[in-house]
Amino acid sequence: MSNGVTVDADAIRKLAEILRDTDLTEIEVAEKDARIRVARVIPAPAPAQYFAAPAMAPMQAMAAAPAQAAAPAAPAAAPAPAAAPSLDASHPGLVTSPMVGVAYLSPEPGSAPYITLGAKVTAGQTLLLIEAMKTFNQIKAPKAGTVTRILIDNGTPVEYGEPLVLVE
Amino acid sequence: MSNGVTVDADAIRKLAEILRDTDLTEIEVAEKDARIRVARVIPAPAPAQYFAAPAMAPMQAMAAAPAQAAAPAAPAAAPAPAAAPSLDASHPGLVTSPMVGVAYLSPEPGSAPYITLGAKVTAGQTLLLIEAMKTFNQIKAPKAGTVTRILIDNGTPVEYGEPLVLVE
Amino acid sequence: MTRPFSKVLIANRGEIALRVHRACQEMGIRTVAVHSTADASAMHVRLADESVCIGPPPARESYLNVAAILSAATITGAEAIHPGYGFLSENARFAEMVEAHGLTFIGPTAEHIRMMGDKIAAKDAMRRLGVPLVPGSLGALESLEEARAVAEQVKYPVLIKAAAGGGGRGMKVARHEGELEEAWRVARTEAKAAFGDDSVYMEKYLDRPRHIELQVLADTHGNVVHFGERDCSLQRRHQKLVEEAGSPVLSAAERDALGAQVTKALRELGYRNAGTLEFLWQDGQFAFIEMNTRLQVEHPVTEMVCGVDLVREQIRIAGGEALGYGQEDVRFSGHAIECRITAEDPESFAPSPGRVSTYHAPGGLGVRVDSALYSGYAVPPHYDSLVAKLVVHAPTRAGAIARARRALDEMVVDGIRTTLPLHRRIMDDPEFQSGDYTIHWLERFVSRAG
Amino acid sequence: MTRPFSKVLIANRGEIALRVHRACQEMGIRTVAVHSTADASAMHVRLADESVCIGPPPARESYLNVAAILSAATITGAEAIHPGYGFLSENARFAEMVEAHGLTFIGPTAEHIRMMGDKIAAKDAMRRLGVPLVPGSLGALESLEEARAVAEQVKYPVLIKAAAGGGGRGMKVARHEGELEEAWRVARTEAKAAFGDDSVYMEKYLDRPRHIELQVLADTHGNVVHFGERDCSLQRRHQKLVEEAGSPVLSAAERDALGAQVTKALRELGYRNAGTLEFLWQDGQFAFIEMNTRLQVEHPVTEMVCGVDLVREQIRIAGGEALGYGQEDVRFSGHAIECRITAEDPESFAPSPGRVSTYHAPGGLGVRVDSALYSGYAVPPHYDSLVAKLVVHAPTRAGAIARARRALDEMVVDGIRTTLPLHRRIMDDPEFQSGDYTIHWLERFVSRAG
Repeated sequence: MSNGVTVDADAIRKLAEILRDTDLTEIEVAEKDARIRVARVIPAPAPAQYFAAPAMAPMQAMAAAPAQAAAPAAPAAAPAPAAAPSLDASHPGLVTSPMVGVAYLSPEPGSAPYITLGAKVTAGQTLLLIEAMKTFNQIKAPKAGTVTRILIDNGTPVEYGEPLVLVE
Repeated sequence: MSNGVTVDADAIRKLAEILRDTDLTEIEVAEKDARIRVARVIPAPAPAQYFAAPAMAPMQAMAAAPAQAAAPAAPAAAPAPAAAPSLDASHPGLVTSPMVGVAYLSPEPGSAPYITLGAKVTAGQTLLLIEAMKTFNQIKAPKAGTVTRILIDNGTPVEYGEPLVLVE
Repeated sequence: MTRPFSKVLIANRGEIALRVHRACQEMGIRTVAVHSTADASAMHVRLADESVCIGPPPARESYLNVAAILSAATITGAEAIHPGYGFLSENARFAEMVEAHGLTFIGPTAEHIRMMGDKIAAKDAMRRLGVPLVPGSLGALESLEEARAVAEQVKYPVLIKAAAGGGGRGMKVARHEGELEEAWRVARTEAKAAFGDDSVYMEKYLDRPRHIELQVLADTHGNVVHFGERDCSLQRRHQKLVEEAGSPVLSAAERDALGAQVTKALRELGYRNAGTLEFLWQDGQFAFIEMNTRLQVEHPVTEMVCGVDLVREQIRIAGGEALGYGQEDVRFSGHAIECRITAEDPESFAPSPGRVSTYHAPGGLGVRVDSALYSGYAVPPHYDSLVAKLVVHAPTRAGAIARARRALDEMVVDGIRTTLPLHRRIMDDPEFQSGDYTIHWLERFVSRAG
Repeated sequence: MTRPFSKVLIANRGEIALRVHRACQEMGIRTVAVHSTADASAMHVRLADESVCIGPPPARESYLNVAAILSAATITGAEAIHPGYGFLSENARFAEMVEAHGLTFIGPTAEHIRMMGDKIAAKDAMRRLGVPLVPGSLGALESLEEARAVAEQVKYPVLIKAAAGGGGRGMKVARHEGELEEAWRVARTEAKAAFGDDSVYMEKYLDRPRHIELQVLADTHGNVVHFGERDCSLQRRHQKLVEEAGSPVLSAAERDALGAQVTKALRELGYRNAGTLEFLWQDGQFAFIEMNTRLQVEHPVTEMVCGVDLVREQIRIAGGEALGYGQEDVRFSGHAIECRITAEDPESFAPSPGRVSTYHAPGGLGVRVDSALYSGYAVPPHYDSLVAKLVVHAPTRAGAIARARRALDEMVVDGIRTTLPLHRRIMDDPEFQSGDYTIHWLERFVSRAG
């Protein structure tokens, strides 16, 4: 491409990402002789905007709240801050809830928790309990590693697929 | 194409791919004297696809039929072939109907038509009549030129804005 | 199935053109849509069997263009014309020309349109026919002295109104004698400017009235039946926003009594087709204000509580058919509410035309939507801002309000601003829920913080 | 307003979850939606006040996952569970567990669900209670000899059916004695394979019956009221496609007579909540086939002609309220038709899940749409193919058909194939319009060229 145009795909994709994040519709970057301009038409409202947003529901709040590992233990039904840091659900070290129930971090009230932040765990080690239908189900580490995030509080209701613990 | 435009197909395809992947609608890349701009329209569902297509209605057929200058005089209400050659409504020499009515190509039944294909006309010369509310309205040439298309048949109902004659 | 006509031209646009089209299609009648260039992709054009472009965007050159509409009817072979509401629907000259062209005008006679279009003539007629009126002058006031004498008689406050008036222009209140002379002058000046006619008349000014109107159908065989009342008191600048059937303040006996007076009057008048008599109501008393000689925007609430298709009935009547039922066959069931959703900012009421990115209609039991919207449709800036009528029906008024509230929550009109949020606020309001409101209520409600 | 519960969990998905949500919202009851991961962006989840993901896409692990649903109810504090139709709605064990957890099951008692789930027990009960049955064996057949004797008595053709059956499995016709032995063997083998139980029974085979069912509500105070019949004869492979209320073949007197028998029977049984008794009808005779102890898909046609909100009534009954009206208060007005729009090819009936690019619901007078679709929604491949119910109501059957036809023309579901074209064909068909059809009609209609 000696006398053509150099397509800097990385730069364009980066601009596209900024465009998406910022709700802009056009960005133009020029430097000396080079110039990149990206634009997009704001898509027809995404599904999530189609409907009058219901009041933040407890379960939705729950789904968001666990993502804030450092947050003080808030009542389960309290509305979560809108901008809780999100975790990719496909993260390989993420342990998600296999059932609906209530998560407990220690074997019984008042006893020491199964795990703490930074703890080393072995594969198969119990991380927490989920109570469903009056039975307590042990949630075990899928692999050995370090507990880098605990995403729920003791006694939190959890739904199916909800992120619980990150083991890296 | 020594001093023409170099089509860098690879670069364009690469940009097109990025466009598709990123939800952008436009990318422009410039470098020195070269510039590539790719754009796409997000296929917002085309209006025409939204609704069960009604049976081709007479007036719609009429709107399409006149565009075929060479077609044999068909009954006004006969369905027109779907692919009648279209004429850009903004064509500068296009004379469109200023009213709803019935178009007549000659002053009275049996007499010679005002114009024939290839005829030279002067600005203000009568091209045809449109009957509306029992009055006959003269449709005049907006400029001098040659009649290159006659888009309606004698006695055809016409709607507002319908193309009548092309003067070039 | 009866089919009085084989093809009807619909001389209107928007939701009412669609409304008429639906009735025609269900009767097996083919439809001709007319439209301006701005409405080439409008819903009424898309769904009609045939369509004719009749002019450029300004209504004066298209939807009010009588010659173009009659030509369109002629070239398409339509046998009758339905005028909808607005535009040419109360134009007596148009009705005459339609008939002169050998077509049927789906509406009253030109004579009755003309009579009811003259507000003084309309009141004179109704007075003679025994319909209750607001106390006031018996016709136009000849002089300030006469105005003063009438005001003494009916007692202040009084209202001076243009004979040719409408829309609040040429209308002035005098709360006591000291205000009379100025009100007289200003009303006449405004009337002259607005209507080219400075005739004015006087009425007792009702300070907290409701707007209650009665729906009537009359066939050409002397049968006149009413379909009860609609309460249209929720108005802003004389524009109705929410309508109910029946009125929260009217008993069945009061409805029957008013209905009997009105149907008797229209029978004597020889009226035909659909009509609505508008009344002010205060302290149990009705006072006739005007008669609309056409279908009303808010007709669906009546359809919901009576189970009648008013447009179908209009077409049948225009075709010469007899109603085929009497007053005793009209039953009222439950309560209906209509919310007029307009393309306006819900607080400033600034018009908001433009492209509708997403339209999603609410559904389920007791919910009806009359709208010409669709996803991707651009609301043109040239015409009325009404884009959808949400109509709900339920066994009780409280049930209808709850149903309206949940339907409003389901409804999506994105891309433009609409009055949906305002309607949600109204449905949530305890005063509205109590049913205790007058025609002034909404103005105050709107001016409160959102 | 009465509000028997402050929060209800809806143990279902799709249009019926939305239907229950709408009733709850109008009653001021908060809703909890449960959903599989495939339904995270489904309409019922979006509109509910709260939602809980209860499992992966397979219904067995989500919508049939009793533990997950009860846990969801517990952690959200729901007081009652509405099961909708399908899934757990006729699972007696689920109903028991709901009550064992101190929650209210919005439906009949587990005992009645169990009784009606056993087709032989259900018939025994109905026979005792005086409800007409198809002539046949009084319970399971012990031997081929007994089968032969019963067949002689009721006369061929006869039908051998699995006691635990449903969906046409374990069901064989013997047209004459020579076919009996094979029918007996095959039915038993199929029954064993399909239901783990080879008990079979015998019925007279009706060669041209209609499927007519009666809707009933019973409160916990001994009041039982019926809401007339639905004609569900338009079926393909035992799946209903179009339903009507009332039946084109039933007179008001016949409806009253059947209704009286049925309500008397259910009163004696002590039944509670909603229920539907299904009958075959031929030559003026009714024969009970089964009772559904839940809300039916086609309940809206009954709501349209009776002006009743059946889901609201279910919730009120579950809350212990009395109906508050008697049989004499139930009035039938006009005719209603439901078209079940499924995500299937209209000719091959191959499933067609996928993204709906454009969804546009029809509107106007007498049109109701129950659908969880929206533009951009992806119909998941895991569940039932029903995506929308178009329900129309009009004063006459012919009017309802015309209305259905025009509404079908307005309806748009683009991006997937649907049965909309098939419904248009049905509405246009003179035989359907005549009302003279049996449960075999649709199979033949579908097999004709489109």
